[in-house]
Amino acid sequence: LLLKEKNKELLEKQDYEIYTATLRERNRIAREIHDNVGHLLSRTILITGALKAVNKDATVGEPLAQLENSLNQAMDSVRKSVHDIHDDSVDLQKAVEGLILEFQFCRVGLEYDMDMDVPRTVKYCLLSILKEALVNVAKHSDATEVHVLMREHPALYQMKIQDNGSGAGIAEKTGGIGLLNMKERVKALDGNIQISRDHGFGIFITIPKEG
Amino acid sequence: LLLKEKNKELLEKQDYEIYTATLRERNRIAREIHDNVGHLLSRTILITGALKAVNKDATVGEPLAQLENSLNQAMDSVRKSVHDIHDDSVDLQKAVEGLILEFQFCRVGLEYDMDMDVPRTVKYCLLSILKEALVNVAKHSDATEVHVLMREHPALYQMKIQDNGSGAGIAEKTGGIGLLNMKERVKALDGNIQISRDHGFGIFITIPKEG
Amino acid sequence: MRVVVVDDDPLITMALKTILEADPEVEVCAEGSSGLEGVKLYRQERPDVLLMDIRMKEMNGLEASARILREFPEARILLLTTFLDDEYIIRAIRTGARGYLLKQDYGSILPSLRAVCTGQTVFGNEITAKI
Ligand SMILES: Nc1ncnc2c1ncn2[C@@H]1O[C@H](COP(=O)(O)OP(=O)(O)OP(=O)(O)O)[C@@H](O)[C@H]1O
Ligand SMILES: Nc1ncnc2c1ncn2[C@@H]1O[C@H](COP(=O)(O)OP(=O)(O)OP(=O)(O)O)[C@@H](O)[C@H]1O
Ligand SMILES: [K+]
Ligand SMILES: [Mg+2]
Ligand SMILES: [Mg+2]
Ligand SMILES: [Mg+2]
Repeated sequence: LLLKEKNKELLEKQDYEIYTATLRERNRIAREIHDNVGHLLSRTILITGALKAVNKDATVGEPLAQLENSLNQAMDSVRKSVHDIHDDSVDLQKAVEGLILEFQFCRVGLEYDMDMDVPRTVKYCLLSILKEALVNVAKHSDATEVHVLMREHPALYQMKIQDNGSGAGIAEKTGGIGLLNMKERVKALDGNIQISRDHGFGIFITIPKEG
Repeated sequence: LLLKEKNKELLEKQDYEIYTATLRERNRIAREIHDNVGHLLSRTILITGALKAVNKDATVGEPLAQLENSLNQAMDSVRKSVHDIHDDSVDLQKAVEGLILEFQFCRVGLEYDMDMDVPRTVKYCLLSILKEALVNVAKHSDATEVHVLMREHPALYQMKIQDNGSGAGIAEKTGGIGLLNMKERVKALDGNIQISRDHGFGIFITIPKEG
Repeated sequence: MRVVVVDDDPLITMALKTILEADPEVEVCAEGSSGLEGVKLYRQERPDVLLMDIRMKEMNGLEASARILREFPEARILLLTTFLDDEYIIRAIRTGARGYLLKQDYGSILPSLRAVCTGQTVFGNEITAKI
């Protein structure tokens, strides 16, 4: 049974590692292109601008314009190709939908209402908590439905994960680190986490936005 | 025990997946940059050349030269950032050195003498066998030293992994799939594998080059 | 209008100077190539506007801006960036700089300099509301 858990851990780790390997490589290239090619291109655009500014020869007006145009296109292309320069390029909504899609145990309803610019730390926190919460539903509950709400408010991010299982009244077994992990993660972001066992198992999280 | 195999399989799959995820992302970006930015840059280099050719104004000679120079730098930088456009871009030597560096059990001597253009399938085969062989040394031997030889011959690739342990005479236990895996992999490439238990444990592999 | 230009790429400062000085009203009174020089040149020249790169090796544009604004809260600083999604831009706004500009849109640098002189702010080449 230890092995079985190990197996599960491996699978989870694998997802994560593949994911981060992709990001790592993207970031490496992005950073390089961003820093080097982007810099060189902006330099050439400015030199072209300077040439245009001092130019008195009407015949070179057109090639200079073409040059500038191509350089601007190259710049756009660089930006688009490495379309997410930053690590926080995880599309949170897509990631959440992916998690839910993979979840086989019971139906999951999702209400997603967040802006695009959720900070990276918050994204990781919410994702990993949702992941663990769903694992817990499959492991510990007889729920037939889970409701997930993710909402952005003016001053905070909110996530609610509620199942309709009946076993939530049962006293918490010791030894698990899932809920502890959640608490740690939320605390690290100065957030608040509440567990409710009234109607099924419920997890309520709020994370304040940074001042 | 089935689970154990599954576990190991997972681990191997994980390495592979992480590896391919990285390559996949690199290739995606590489292709995009190559097709788009590369094309645009070469266009601007041509336009700059034309400008230089028709230019009669001595004062713009220098900015034009700077422009050309910067564009060439940008081109080089693009090429370098996405340094290996192709899938078989694993640097086998680096990968082998990495494996050995990570190995803590005992000293490993490496004699590496291969060209750069080892086919991808051969690379994977040799890497995965070396990996398992080192795991085996740590698991089953009391060796204080391992010698690894990788050499390219006119018609074949050769790998030799020899340790100086004393336990190699002991009869093979059943259940392991490490050596079986090695045999399968080598067979798939029409190669030959020999195990020797004379002085420590030795693995000798040859893989013919493709006609 | 007296302008100081700071960028760690001398080819960029040179090009900017040529572009800006094509306008008879503008004088680039000094050029620097690091944040440290930016601070020094600001003190020395007290320009109408300081045009400064964000990414530089020896003290970046943000740190330099912060230092200058501590000493001269009325300083008008416009930061230059290669990409609008530069992670430093958010911090650039917080330093109290009057805005930031994309280098590649050099055509909007002059209008932005003028706008900043009349108390407006510039974000990503958009001239926006008064402070
Ligand atoms: N959705 C749920 N329904 C019913 N009980 C739950 C639910 N989620 C958690 N629990 C209870 O809370 C306990 C603690 O959960 P926690 O995730 O911390 O540990 P675990 O899942 O048992 O172990 P681990 O997460 O370390 O693998 C569980 O053992 C279970 O009793
Ligand atoms: N370097 C070595 N020194 C001594 N004995 C070895 C060495 N390598 C392998 N063996 C012997 O060969 C057997 C078969 O190895 P193999 O890799 O196939 O299986 P395993 O390592 O026991 O299990 P698995 O690889 O499936 O985890 C081992 O059990 C061990 O007895
Ligand atoms: K930049
Ligand atoms: Mg759990
Ligand atoms: Mg083995
Ligand atoms: Mg710079």
